[in-house]
Amino acid sequence: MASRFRTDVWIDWCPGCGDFGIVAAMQKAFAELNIEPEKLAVVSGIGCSGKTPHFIYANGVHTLHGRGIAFATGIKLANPELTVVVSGGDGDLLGIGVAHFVALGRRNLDITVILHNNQVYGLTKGQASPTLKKGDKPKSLPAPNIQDPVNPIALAVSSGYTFVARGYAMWVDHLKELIKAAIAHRGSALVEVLQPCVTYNDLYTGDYYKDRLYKLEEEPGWDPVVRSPAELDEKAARAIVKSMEWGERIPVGVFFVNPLAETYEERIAKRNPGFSITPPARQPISRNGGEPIISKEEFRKLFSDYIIIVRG
Amino acid sequence: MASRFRTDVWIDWCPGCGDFGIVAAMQKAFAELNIEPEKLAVVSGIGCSGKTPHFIYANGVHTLHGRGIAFATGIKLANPELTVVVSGGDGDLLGIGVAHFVALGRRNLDITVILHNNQVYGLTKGQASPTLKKGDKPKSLPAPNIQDPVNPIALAVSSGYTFVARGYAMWVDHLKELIKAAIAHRGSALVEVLQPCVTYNDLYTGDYYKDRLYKLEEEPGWDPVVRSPAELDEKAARAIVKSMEWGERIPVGVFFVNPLAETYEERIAKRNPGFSITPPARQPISRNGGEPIISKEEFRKLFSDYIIIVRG
Amino acid sequence: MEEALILIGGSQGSGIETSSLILSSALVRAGYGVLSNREYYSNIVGRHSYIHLRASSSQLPRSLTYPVDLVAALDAESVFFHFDDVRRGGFLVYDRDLSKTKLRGIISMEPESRARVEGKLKAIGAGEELGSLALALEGLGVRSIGLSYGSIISSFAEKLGIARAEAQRFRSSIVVGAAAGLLGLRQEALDYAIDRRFGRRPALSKANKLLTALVAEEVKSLVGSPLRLDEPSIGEEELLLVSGNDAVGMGKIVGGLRYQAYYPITPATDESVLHETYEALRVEGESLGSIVVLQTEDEIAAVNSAIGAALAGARASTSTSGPGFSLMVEGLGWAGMNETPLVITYYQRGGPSTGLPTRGSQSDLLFSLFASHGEFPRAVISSGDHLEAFYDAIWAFNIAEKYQVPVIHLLDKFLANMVTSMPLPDWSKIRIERGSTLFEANGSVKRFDKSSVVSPRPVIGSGAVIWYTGDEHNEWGHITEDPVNRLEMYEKRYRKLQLMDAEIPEEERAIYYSQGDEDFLLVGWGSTKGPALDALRELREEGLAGAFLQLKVFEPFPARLVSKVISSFKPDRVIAVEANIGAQAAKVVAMHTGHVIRKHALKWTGRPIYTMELVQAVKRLLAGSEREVMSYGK
Amino acid sequence: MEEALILIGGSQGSGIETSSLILSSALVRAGYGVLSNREYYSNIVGRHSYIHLRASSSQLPRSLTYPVDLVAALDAESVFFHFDDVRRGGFLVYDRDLSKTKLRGIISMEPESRARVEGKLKAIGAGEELGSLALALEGLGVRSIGLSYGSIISSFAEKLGIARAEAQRFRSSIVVGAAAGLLGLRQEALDYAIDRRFGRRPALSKANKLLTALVAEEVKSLVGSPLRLDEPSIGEEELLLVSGNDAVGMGKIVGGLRYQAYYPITPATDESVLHETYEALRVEGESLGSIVVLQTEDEIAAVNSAIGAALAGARASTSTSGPGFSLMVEGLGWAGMNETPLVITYYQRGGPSTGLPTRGSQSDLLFSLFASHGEFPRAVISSGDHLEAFYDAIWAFNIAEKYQVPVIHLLDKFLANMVTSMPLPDWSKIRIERGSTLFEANGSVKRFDKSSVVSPRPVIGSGAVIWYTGDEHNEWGHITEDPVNRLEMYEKRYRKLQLMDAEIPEEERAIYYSQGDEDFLLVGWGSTKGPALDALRELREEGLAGAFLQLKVFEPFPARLVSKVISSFKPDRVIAVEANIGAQAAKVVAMHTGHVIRKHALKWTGRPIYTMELVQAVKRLLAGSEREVMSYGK
Ligand SMILES: Cc1ncc(C[n+]2csc(CCOP(=O)(O)OP(=O)(O)O)c2C)c(N)n1
Ligand SMILES: Cc1ncc(C[n+]2csc(CCOP(=O)(O)OP(=O)(O)O)c2C)c(N)n1
Ligand code: SF4
Ligand code: SF4
Ligand SMILES: [Mg+2]
Ligand SMILES: [Mg+2]
Repeated sequence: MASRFRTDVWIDWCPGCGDFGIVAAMQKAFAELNIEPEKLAVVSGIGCSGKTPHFIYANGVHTLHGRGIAFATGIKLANPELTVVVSGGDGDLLGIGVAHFVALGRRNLDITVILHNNQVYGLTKGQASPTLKKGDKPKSLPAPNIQDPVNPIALAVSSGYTFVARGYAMWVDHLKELIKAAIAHRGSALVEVLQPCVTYNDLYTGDYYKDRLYKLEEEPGWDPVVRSPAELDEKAARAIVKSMEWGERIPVGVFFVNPLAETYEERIAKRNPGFSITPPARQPISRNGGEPIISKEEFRKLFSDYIIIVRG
Repeated sequence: MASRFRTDVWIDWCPGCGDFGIVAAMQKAFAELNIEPEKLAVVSGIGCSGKTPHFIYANGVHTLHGRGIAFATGIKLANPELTVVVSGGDGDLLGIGVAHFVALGRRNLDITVILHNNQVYGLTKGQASPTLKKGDKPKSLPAPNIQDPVNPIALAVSSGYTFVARGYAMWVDHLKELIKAAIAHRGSALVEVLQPCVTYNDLYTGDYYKDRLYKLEEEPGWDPVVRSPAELDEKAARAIVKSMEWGERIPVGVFFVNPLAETYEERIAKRNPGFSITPPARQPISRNGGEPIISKEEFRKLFSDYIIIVRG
Repeated sequence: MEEALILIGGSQGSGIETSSLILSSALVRAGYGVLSNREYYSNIVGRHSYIHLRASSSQLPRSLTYPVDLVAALDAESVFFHFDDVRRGGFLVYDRDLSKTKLRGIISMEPESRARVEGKLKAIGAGEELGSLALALEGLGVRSIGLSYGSIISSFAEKLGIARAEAQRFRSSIVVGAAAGLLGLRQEALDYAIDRRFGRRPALSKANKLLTALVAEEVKSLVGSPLRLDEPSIGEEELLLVSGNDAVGMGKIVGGLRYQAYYPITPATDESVLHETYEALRVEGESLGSIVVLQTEDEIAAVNSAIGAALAGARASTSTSGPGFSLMVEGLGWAGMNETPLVITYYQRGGPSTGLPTRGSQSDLLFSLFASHGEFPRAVISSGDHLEAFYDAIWAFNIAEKYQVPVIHLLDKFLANMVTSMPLPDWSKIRIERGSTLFEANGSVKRFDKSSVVSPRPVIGSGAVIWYTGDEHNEWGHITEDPVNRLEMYEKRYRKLQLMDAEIPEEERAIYYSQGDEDFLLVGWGSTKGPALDALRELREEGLAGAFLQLKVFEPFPARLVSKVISSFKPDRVIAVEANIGAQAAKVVAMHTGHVIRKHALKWTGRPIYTMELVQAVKRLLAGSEREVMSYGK
Repeated sequence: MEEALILIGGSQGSGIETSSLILSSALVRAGYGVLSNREYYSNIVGRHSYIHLRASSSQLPRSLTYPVDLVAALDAESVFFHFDDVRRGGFLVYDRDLSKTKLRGIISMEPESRARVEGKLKAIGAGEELGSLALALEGLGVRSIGLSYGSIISSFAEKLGIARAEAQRFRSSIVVGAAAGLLGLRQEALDYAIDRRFGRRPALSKANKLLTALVAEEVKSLVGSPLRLDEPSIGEEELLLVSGNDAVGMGKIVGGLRYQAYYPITPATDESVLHETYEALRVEGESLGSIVVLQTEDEIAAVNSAIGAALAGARASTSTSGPGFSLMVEGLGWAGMNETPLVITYYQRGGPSTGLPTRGSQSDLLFSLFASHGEFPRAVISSGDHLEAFYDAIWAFNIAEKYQVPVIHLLDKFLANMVTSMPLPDWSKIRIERGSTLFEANGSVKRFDKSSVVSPRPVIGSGAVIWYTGDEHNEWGHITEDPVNRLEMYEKRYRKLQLMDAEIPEEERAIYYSQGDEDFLLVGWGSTKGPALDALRELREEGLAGAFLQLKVFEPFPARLVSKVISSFKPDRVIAVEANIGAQAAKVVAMHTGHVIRKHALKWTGRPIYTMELVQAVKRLLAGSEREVMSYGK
């Protein structure tokens, strides 16, 4: 039951905010996947979206603006047994934090990123975020936006994310399924969520999306899955082209899945098999109540390259 | 004459380093474009590539790791009459500085970026840079690289750069022409340069490139120029697909040009026409040897919204 | 009454900021001095917020204090939060329709606060419902005026001929009307204030005038105007009504700002928004210049692009608060190394980390003094009030250009968000000094000529060819690791500290407020100035004569003056007053002078220091205590 | 001789690092103590670099000094740079084939340096050519040994049966052989050292052995072994030959490091490279654990991912130098706010900004103490030598976990790159203390329980459900802006400073070296320890008895002990010794104790403080000077 994942913290988002839908979808997804709250870490940046972890009964790490992915990377690598989900704003993940966003894709570390795309900086009162189109003027802007937008789907695919999808905050059940698939996927996953901001964004509203959204899975012939290495480039290119569709029709659903790529965890384990046996964070580092796990004799052997036997 | 752009600073790159070719091409390009050194600013980040400005007789700003574009943005906006060229490493521009790299494209500010792509962090002794392919093991790495690369051309096109090209450090004259075209272009321009690092990178050497490189301009039917708004998406997509070609054949030349997009300078001037009359940096801010240019009376008018006439 | 203290509460997004602006404008229009502070959560809609306002007939107020004469509440939460902020004999205006609202029904109140309010209700024998609380207050000498906001809106809607739902939009004007009525504020002043706010939209003006008048009348008919202020005697003919953000923003514009880069952050953004609004510097259709205002991708880009603009010759700055400044320190060091006139306006908020994003502190002084690796000269200036902030914004640019150093202008959220009635600045005090900045030059120039501590600085584009690098460099700006050049170039830069110290009068860096007869000393800085001076006035009335030493410039630190002043008091009669836990300014004093200030009056709840609590703290410190922690404020 | 000082010079990339390693290993093998420093430009190939080495028969050396007994030069530039570093009676080994090389032909020398060398050549009457300089030196009492490196290589190639071009690769061994010959080092030691380095590639071993032996013989045949060291009397049976980076890296591994994030930067990278090499902790095929070593996209990711790993329960750290640390300060604040045991290893290099990337300094102390906005407790530990660095790396983790604070372990480039012969650490001194870290817990837990200053810390994954936020939070880790919670939670955190101060003995935080009879005091920290102690020994021989106070932990600062020690000396007999311009540690002393140290011996050229210059500086300071600036070193 999703209610298992609720906390008693009052949700202080504006009434009607799309973020409510996102939290609900997350809670449902966690419940349906039967994840233990104790083995789950929900990590966020700063922004309205950044408050998410406080509303979810699971380990919650509300970090710094743009840095959620960096924190999550450390958590996951230190303990790969944890399910790690990052929840962040469009400003957070694609503006100040874009270096980490790209880096995660390049690593294909098994982390799911949920991107609250409301086209504005909510918590600082509605400035343009990196996803707002040039020329757009939501009510919070004094003049039309003069920067071109970034395309989260295209950026994710080209950065190497191996699961890339888009959902809509108001379609909670559909979004929930995307989140479930993203978490179930092994490797870096992005779920972009179109999230109406009722207070500052009067362009991309529920009304706006209502008639435009359609589901990729209902599109005849749409198959986002890479089924052999040979298909990789073509499927990636198709996903990118698809992601440019924004106007009368806007697709949601799964854009790209590459189940063939090695995860970062696997790449490390190849070099350092110990990694996959006991998570680094859970390895004993001392014994007998305080002696280092490495004895002096072991130290001597480990670092024999540095030791000189004196024959004075 | 290119020699006009030389300084007497000893160039301390390793003998044979591709960076020599890049500097030579820059100097030639500046000379042939008849740019005055006094009106030119060459801005760099940190790395072997970062030393570039010291070897060029023109205003030189050797900044911080990854931040060349940010500095350049301020210089250009404060004085749009200057020609501003950024020279940076692949680690510098695509790793630590990628947020600024993306931001420049989104603005289409009239700056040319020259990216020294040597697939390694040269100055810190050969670690993998963001352009090194997964599985590659140049001699400076103890084990094969475990991260996927970023594709500079694709990233530039999708970030909104309106001129995107690739050159080769050893083909100085060809590279020079690309740089000239990039500078002549109005808007954000990227020239990626394949740059052999003789000390650390024994994979992507001159020999490697010798048989693989071919020129796009010699490719029948290749036309990278967007000639009408309708062509934009298709030309962008073609450039991106082209940029994925890396193997037996590797293209150099111009991948993408969009002359139709407004520059950031034009976007500002629309809102604030004064901007294009006198560069902000050159406007007088005081008169009579120290009085502010805004008199008290003008202040009163300017900020009349804040003034209350007391009727006590 | 000589002055009135008013608190207006309502939830975030319900319009109390506008209400406060109108009320303040009206009071100023009517001849009174005004100072108000806004407290709010890091939240867009729904959490509690309030305005705390002081109006005076005899002076321009410089501090706030409790209790207040009036709490006017738009919602039940405001009553639960603030009922104990009203003085005996004071007033509470609330919405009678909410009488049945229970404390536990107020979901927006944080559990910690709710638990405490619960305790307070019990203590005064009030029940859980708003109505019961109002009743209990009467017993405590507070006059509760329960109006039916619903009926007011209905009759207002009717009079105006609009739908009731639409009329709700004006709800926040009820508290304005109520306050105006109690204060006996004349309607002309209110109308002026409303026109000033809504003049461009006459329908709104009309509606607001009607509603406020209606409520003012109702209140007067109930209780008269018991808070009527004395005839004003301030004597200014015009006043600016500005926040600290505004004052700094205007100062920068007068100071010649031509490039402002920022990344949104509380409580700095509003300054940049002002710059955006005035980017064209248009006066009567004519433009006096153009300011480039760039919203960057992050604070790293903000600071570094500002440095770039400064290199090109623009007066350039960036504004931020703690988290942003933390990202700027690498750029700061580059500016220091390259002798670049960069101005960083730094609004301190509650830290550490994200901290209390919308609350204040003075906890970043040491950080701003030592931020960035390595050693280089900088100036750090802190302003004590709005007018100082205006002048200091200009001064910061002058120091930056004269000495070619980065300057940190240190403010705080208190000042940033407090709105005050400020006299127009005195133009004769304003100078633009650009030092040896060169806009015309020729060919290659030794940018870092060692023959003077401050070398002439041709800007990029001047006709010079120059080089910069964050590496150690020679006079040409080219990298060199030569140890002798290092020795000299490093010291050349560092000497600017001595030069600034020699040239900038110590009296401008530390201001000593004394009548010569004091036997104790408060040492403070930034926005503690107002409360400190007001507290001293009160203490003097009680026979305790204290002086105030305002530390204004922390680098170059006025060590001789400070040493002299402090050593003229007994060590146990010197008290540091700061909005932090570490007594940071006191540490700086010790560092420079060896004087260890052992008595501290501190506050770190994120709320301003109020006069009355400082008075109490000082008394206890004088009586022997070593440390007093202030904590008043919701 | 009791000890020998040797300088080996050659261009970057020409192999002198390996030469030095071989020579050092051989010396240690033969029973001597060794300390060497490497100076190099921020350059990959071509600029001048050198090793400065001290070998002692009686002790493990702890400082370096000039002049040297031998300069062995691989190229002409090294001779031009270092000819005046040799003592009268000392030796210069150079390549006779380069005799005609002119100073002006050395394009890799920076103009400032070249101009100065030119002056020096004139002063001793040498011409512009290397040969003429060698001659002039003879006149000054330096014995120039000109070998034809070309012929040596030829005959070596012939003997080994390889091509001459291939033989060139071994060129750098010529200086090893020359030094070995002059020192009278036995061939077994040299062979041992060469096998140790090239053991896995026998052909290389063989070649190097041959070449060094060949040159040693040639040198001996020319001059004998005039620098023969006394029989060693150190008495260690095994020694580690490690750099500071190595010592810290090993300390962390023994201390239980499980997560190291880094972004490449001089002079920190080598530590992380060691961790990469040992990530599998494999001893005789068996793994004792696994360290995740992550090269991140920038330092922001490095620090924040390390925090993440720490939250999950791994002992986690990141290593960097100034520019990187400047980018980490926001993360540092989050760790402080969230009571996270994070260790940052901070190698100071020459600042500000990019500064002198490959040179040293002690100029980031104040920055590391006050970095990040807002106030939170941290620990700042600085190590005085390699062995301390090893223990302190473990101590840093213990403090971080016991007190749940970020710990900054402050080192510098001097220590990082100096290679020393270090005894194996004493295992009985090593403890792993994890405080109240919980690896098993259940359900939702108050992570920030206020009932104790340090709350139990269940790691993520322990079975607990906990929350973290950079915002001010309640005991559960949820955001709250409640002022009373703020008051208490802020102070709870801050109190850890007091707790650490109470629990960590002051004697471990400041070490007082005194025999009880001194009449002056040197106050220093970090790598000034060695030169300070050695300078004091020399001064005592001259009848000047001084004590040394090593400041080791700057936060929590051992104020009582420091105060006591300093006040036991006359104020004008206390001298701060620091590698910076601002006398930063002295400022910290003043801040905490009010004692203003007015005499300073400072150095900021980026080169280490050498014993002889410190001796001179101290003498002048004792004679009345207030400030002595040291500057020896190329
Ligand atoms: C380093 C830093 N800079 C700026 C801020 C101020 N800030 C808080 S939220 C925010 C933007 C949030 O926008 P977005 O990431 O889109 O999230 P949203 O509020 O829209 O969910 C900013 C700039 C900050 N907290 N830290
Ligand atoms: C903030 C910061 N981190 C790290 C460094 C150290 N550093 C110097 S150069 C460099 C990498 C350079 O690689 P790249 O950008 O590819 O340039 P290249 O040397 O290959 O031209 C790094 C990491 C630095 N100077 N500043
Ligand atoms: S401001 Fe926008 S994004 Fe933030 S809570 Fe309100 S509606 Fe949601
Ligand atoms: S290390 Fe590589 S990139 Fe750097 S100078 Fe040498 S060859 Fe060029
Ligand atoms: Mg957003
Ligand atoms: Mg590179």
